[in-house]
Amino acid sequence: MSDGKTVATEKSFYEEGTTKSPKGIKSWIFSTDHKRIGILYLCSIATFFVVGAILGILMRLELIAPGRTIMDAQTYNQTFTLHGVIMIFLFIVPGLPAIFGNFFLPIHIGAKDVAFPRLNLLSWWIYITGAFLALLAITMPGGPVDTGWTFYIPYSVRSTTNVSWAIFAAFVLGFSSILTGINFITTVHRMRAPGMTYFKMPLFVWSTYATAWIQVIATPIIAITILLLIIERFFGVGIFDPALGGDPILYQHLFWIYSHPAVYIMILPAMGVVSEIIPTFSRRTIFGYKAIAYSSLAIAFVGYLVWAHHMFTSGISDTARIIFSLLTFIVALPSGVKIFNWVATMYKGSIDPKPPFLWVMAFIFLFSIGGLTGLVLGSLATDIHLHDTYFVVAHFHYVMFGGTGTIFIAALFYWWPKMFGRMYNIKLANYTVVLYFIAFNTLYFPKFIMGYMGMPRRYYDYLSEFTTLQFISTIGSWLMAVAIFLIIWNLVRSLKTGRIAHANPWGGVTLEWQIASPPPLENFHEVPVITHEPYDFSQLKEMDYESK
Amino acid sequence: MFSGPSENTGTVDMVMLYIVGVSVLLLVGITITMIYFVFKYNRKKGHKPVDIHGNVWLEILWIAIPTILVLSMFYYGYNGFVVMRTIPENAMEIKVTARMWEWKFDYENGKSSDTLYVPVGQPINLVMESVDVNHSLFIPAFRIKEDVIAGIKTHLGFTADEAGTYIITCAEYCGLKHSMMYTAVKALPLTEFNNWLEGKTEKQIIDESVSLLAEKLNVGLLHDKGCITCHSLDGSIKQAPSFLAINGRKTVILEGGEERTITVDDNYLRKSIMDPYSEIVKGYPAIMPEQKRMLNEDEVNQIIGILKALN
Amino acid sequence: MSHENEKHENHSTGYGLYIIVWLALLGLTSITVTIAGIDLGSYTLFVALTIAAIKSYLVISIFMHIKYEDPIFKVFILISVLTLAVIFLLTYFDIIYR
Amino acid sequence: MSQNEHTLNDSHGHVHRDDVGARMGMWLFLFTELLLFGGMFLVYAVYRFQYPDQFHLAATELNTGIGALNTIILLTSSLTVVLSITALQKKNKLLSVLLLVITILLALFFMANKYVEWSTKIAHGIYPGSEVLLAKQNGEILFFGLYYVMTGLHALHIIIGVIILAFMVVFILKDVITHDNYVKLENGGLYWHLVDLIWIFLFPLFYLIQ
Ligand code: HEA
Ligand code: HEA
Ligand code: CUA
Ligand SMILES: [Cu+2]
Repeated sequence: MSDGKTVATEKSFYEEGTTKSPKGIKSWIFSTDHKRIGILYLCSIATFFVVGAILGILMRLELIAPGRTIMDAQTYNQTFTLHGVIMIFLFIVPGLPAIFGNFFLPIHIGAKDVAFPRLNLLSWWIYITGAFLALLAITMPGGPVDTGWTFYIPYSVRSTTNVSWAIFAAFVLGFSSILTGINFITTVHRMRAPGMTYFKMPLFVWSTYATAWIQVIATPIIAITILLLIIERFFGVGIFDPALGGDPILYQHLFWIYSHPAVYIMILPAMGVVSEIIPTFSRRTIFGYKAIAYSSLAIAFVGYLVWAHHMFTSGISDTARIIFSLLTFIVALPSGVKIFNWVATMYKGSIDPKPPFLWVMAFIFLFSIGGLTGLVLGSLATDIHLHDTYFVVAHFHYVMFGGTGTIFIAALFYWWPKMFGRMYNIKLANYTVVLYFIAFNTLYFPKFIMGYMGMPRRYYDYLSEFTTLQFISTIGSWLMAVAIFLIIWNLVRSLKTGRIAHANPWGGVTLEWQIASPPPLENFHEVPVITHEPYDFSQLKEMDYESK
Repeated sequence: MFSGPSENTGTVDMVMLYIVGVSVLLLVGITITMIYFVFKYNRKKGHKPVDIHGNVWLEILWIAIPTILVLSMFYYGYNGFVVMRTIPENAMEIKVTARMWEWKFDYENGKSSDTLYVPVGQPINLVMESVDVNHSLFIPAFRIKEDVIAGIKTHLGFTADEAGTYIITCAEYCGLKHSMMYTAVKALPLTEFNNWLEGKTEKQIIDESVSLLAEKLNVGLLHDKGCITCHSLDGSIKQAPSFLAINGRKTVILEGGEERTITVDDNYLRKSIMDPYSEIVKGYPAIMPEQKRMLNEDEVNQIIGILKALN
Repeated sequence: MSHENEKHENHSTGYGLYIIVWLALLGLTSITVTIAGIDLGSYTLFVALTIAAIKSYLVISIFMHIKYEDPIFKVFILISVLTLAVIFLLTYFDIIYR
Repeated sequence: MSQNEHTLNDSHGHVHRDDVGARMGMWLFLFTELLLFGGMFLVYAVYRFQYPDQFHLAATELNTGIGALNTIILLTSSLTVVLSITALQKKNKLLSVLLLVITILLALFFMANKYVEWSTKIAHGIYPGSEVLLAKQNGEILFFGLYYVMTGLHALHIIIGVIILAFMVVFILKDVITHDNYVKLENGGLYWHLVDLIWIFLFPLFYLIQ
């Protein structure tokens, strides 16, 4: 409704591109426009999510009853490895920053693009190359990897499957992640519009910024670890292999030095999206802006100090176990700060629970369960029992899928009208949230119980006492498939039949809502000058917003 | 209030209850508050929103209280852990060897078994090492586990307080039969345990039964090296070709993807032991652990001798 | 944008300083080689690393112009070096006590 | 943050240029290199702690002379790069190119030394997986494994550096890099200094522990 004057005359970034002709496939895959790149990422990442999810469904099908159901043990081992690798390296790590970070970070700070647009395009190409290598690795001699996504040595040196290609793919994907991180940090420091001080930046920018630092500082560690593993496999150089005097536990250290901070790469951008959605639908300023901003940095930093909580039973020294357990508990505090501030933001707001908001509510519940069970795992006595059981599987699906995955969906529903200029079916979306919520808990909650009863993970077969719970979990996976299908269907269909979206359908006040839907090529006609705080809803009047 | 087959069971359950209890309270609190706000401040009711930018005291409060909570959680977990890891002087040491995909237990008197026997009430110290990849010895009933690694000795202590049989399982992914790497711990009253300890070893029993098949050959070596986990001695099909009548057998093998028929002889046997992946028998998975670094020349010759005699 | 170039030009130090730094670096190299010959027991490593640290400080601040760069660059370097240090420290808690 | 005002997307449609931003991007990239080698130094540190004596023993096989020579070469090449930037700033295009060429030559000299060093090792039968090496103690196997991997990866960086510097020469000659727009050259130089920095640590850790 706002900007009635400009909307009519303006071309969106779909009609105007950075390449010679704005149409055709080339105008996309060679575009340096951050918005087009964001959409490229959306298409590729969503595809891999569906692939990974189908593997998940197949695993659940195998586990519906004890003994062989649809595949043999070796296939099962390869399936969960691929599922993990795809979900982690191709879906959730790049997911939010590459799609929504690319699309909205420059807009949020009033810039016309990221600092290095061509590097940005290169990141996408590297991502695609890595994905291609990963797929190639499935068809190469030796067959798909069967090591689990953690690639623990010595098994990964001994395995006859094609470990080297698969981890090389992860290596390449790491580069894409690093370049995106470099780009975002520089963008935030150098491209802010006049008046956009650090504390006027939307919280999504803060959390993406913190994420970018983890991408830059942590990813090289996994790169070198993978490189060493490849060198070890190819040339027989003794580095980690105990047969040559190496220390297999050292490999685990290096792996988790990256992979624990990586879980915060996954969750931080999601937390940023939550900090956007809650004020918009509560129509009041965020509670504790600075606390939330600083807690992002705190999570990013403290995240480096806790990696060995994945190794409490691995044979590391007892002293190290105690220190890492203590530090693990510290890392939970900033997440708590965020949760409390979000809930406090709803206080005395004017809440309109539209689908994005409902998804955020689901997120707060599911992520809290995931995070709080993280505390159970952080505690030494309990983790010794629960390590490598289904309890851990449940924990990480709650945080990754219930946390980041839910927000991935929430972000789609929040920004869809801005990105594509069309509105989806709100009613259907409301029902989907409920179905999703039920499905999620049916699918994963039984895993907590099984884990506590002693069901180890990465098990092709199980003892009969777990049959009922495994069965329930599989039923949940079918409900989940329906929910995800409805989400995809609702969104995709809206592109054709959805009604045209307003520039500002929700009454948001951050900069993306002050430009047309979809945005024009360089986002702003003139450089915006920022005078307001990011969530100052008194602007709505100036913006000429009438609620419908 | 909590008890179990081992004191540790009670301790861990207690810590678990504490952390989960606090968590449930927090979760319920947060959820109810959130839902309450959504109804109370619903836009339909037409409240005017109030901008509240924050409150320093609240921020301090919700950092301080969780800090106290997590520190107490850490402390309980730490306490339980220290008790679990402190092994009494008088503990009985049992050597554990893990390999793909079986367990072996060696007792101080030289006896060995593939089920773990322990006397009730006696502190046990398992000293563990793997011969190939990582495994993890997990006894759910006692709430304990520890990885078993090649080249590094790890240890795990426990005391079984109630007689009974409890499952031992492998909790670190170790390849094809990771999910079948079960055995059990049998906690026996002291006298029964001693009877068992003085009795025949399982190895002896196997040796005896096998000797019916192959006179006085040292088939035990096949057991010690883990061969008969996958290769049967009686012609039945397991994960790998049976050893029965293997010498001179005509077999289809895959070499670099191509099929070829060969006759099993000394050379072939040696190659399959040392470098199993160069030629895989058709229809079987490529799972044989390479023995290059695990057998010495003497053992290889001995094994080949045994195999040839098994006709 | 002319602003920065100016800023840079102001600090284009001429050739002299660089040559002095280079001489210092060579001097430090010869010191470290000489000391390596003397047996200092457990201090050998410490001394070698200290000299290497001084050398890298010189390279970073003069050759790599950090001295004249926006202060935020120093913060960045601090962040990454600190992270690396923390990783070493925490890993050692395992290695030493194992 | 008024300091940023001059870095904005300027509304006149000019291509926007931000040298500080470009250098910032380069530095961030250098951090990733730092952490990459940092990971390997961590592996080195752990094994040196676990096998102190065997590390000392193994290090005696390395030639301190060649190591020291290569240190001097790299330090000098760092100097020539930085002088080349100054020369360009002073509008002395020819000197700038000359200094870059000297840098590249020094780099090639470094590689030649490296080649001699590696090939004598290999001639002595010390290379990954060799009989001679496998007969040694675990700590020595690890030492040489790390030696080959770390100096090898460093050499790879030298080669990349040479390629980058060669491009710089072309750019200067083609006036893509000029006295008032030389951030590319600065960034190339930064990369080269990083390669030098890593060697500053590799040298004492591998060659000076006898
Ligand atoms: C998005 C990813 C993500 C996130 C955000 C987290 C967050 C956390 N994780 Fe999780 N974790 C994983 C992904 C993630 N994890 C994965 C993938 C694995 C397994 C990898 C594998 O082995 O394959 C794993 C495994 C894992 C382990 C190892 C288990 C094992 O293998 O034995 C541990 C142990 O400490 C742990 C702890 C934690 C903790 C303490 C947090 C904390 O950050 C959580 C903080 C959040 C909260 C605490 C909830 C909200 C706060 C409140 C409601 C306020 C009140 C709170 C207090 C009292 C403090 N995680
Ligand atoms: C973001 C990360 C993520 C996500 C979203 C998921 C999603 C799912 N995962 Fe998970 N999982 C991991 C990350 C993730 N996983 C990781 C890292 C591991 C560890 C691997 C390892 O041990 O190495 C793991 C392991 C793991 C296990 C444990 C395996 C074991 O230890 O033995 C199981 C078992 O049930 C499982 C199940 C599932 C299921 C059923 C889903 C499903 O919920 C998916 C739901 C989605 C759908 C069902 C959508 C289906 C698609 C459509 C409806 C589209 C229809 C269109 C067409 C068919 C064209 N996963
Ligand atoms: Cu042994 Cu898993
Ligand atoms: Cu973790």
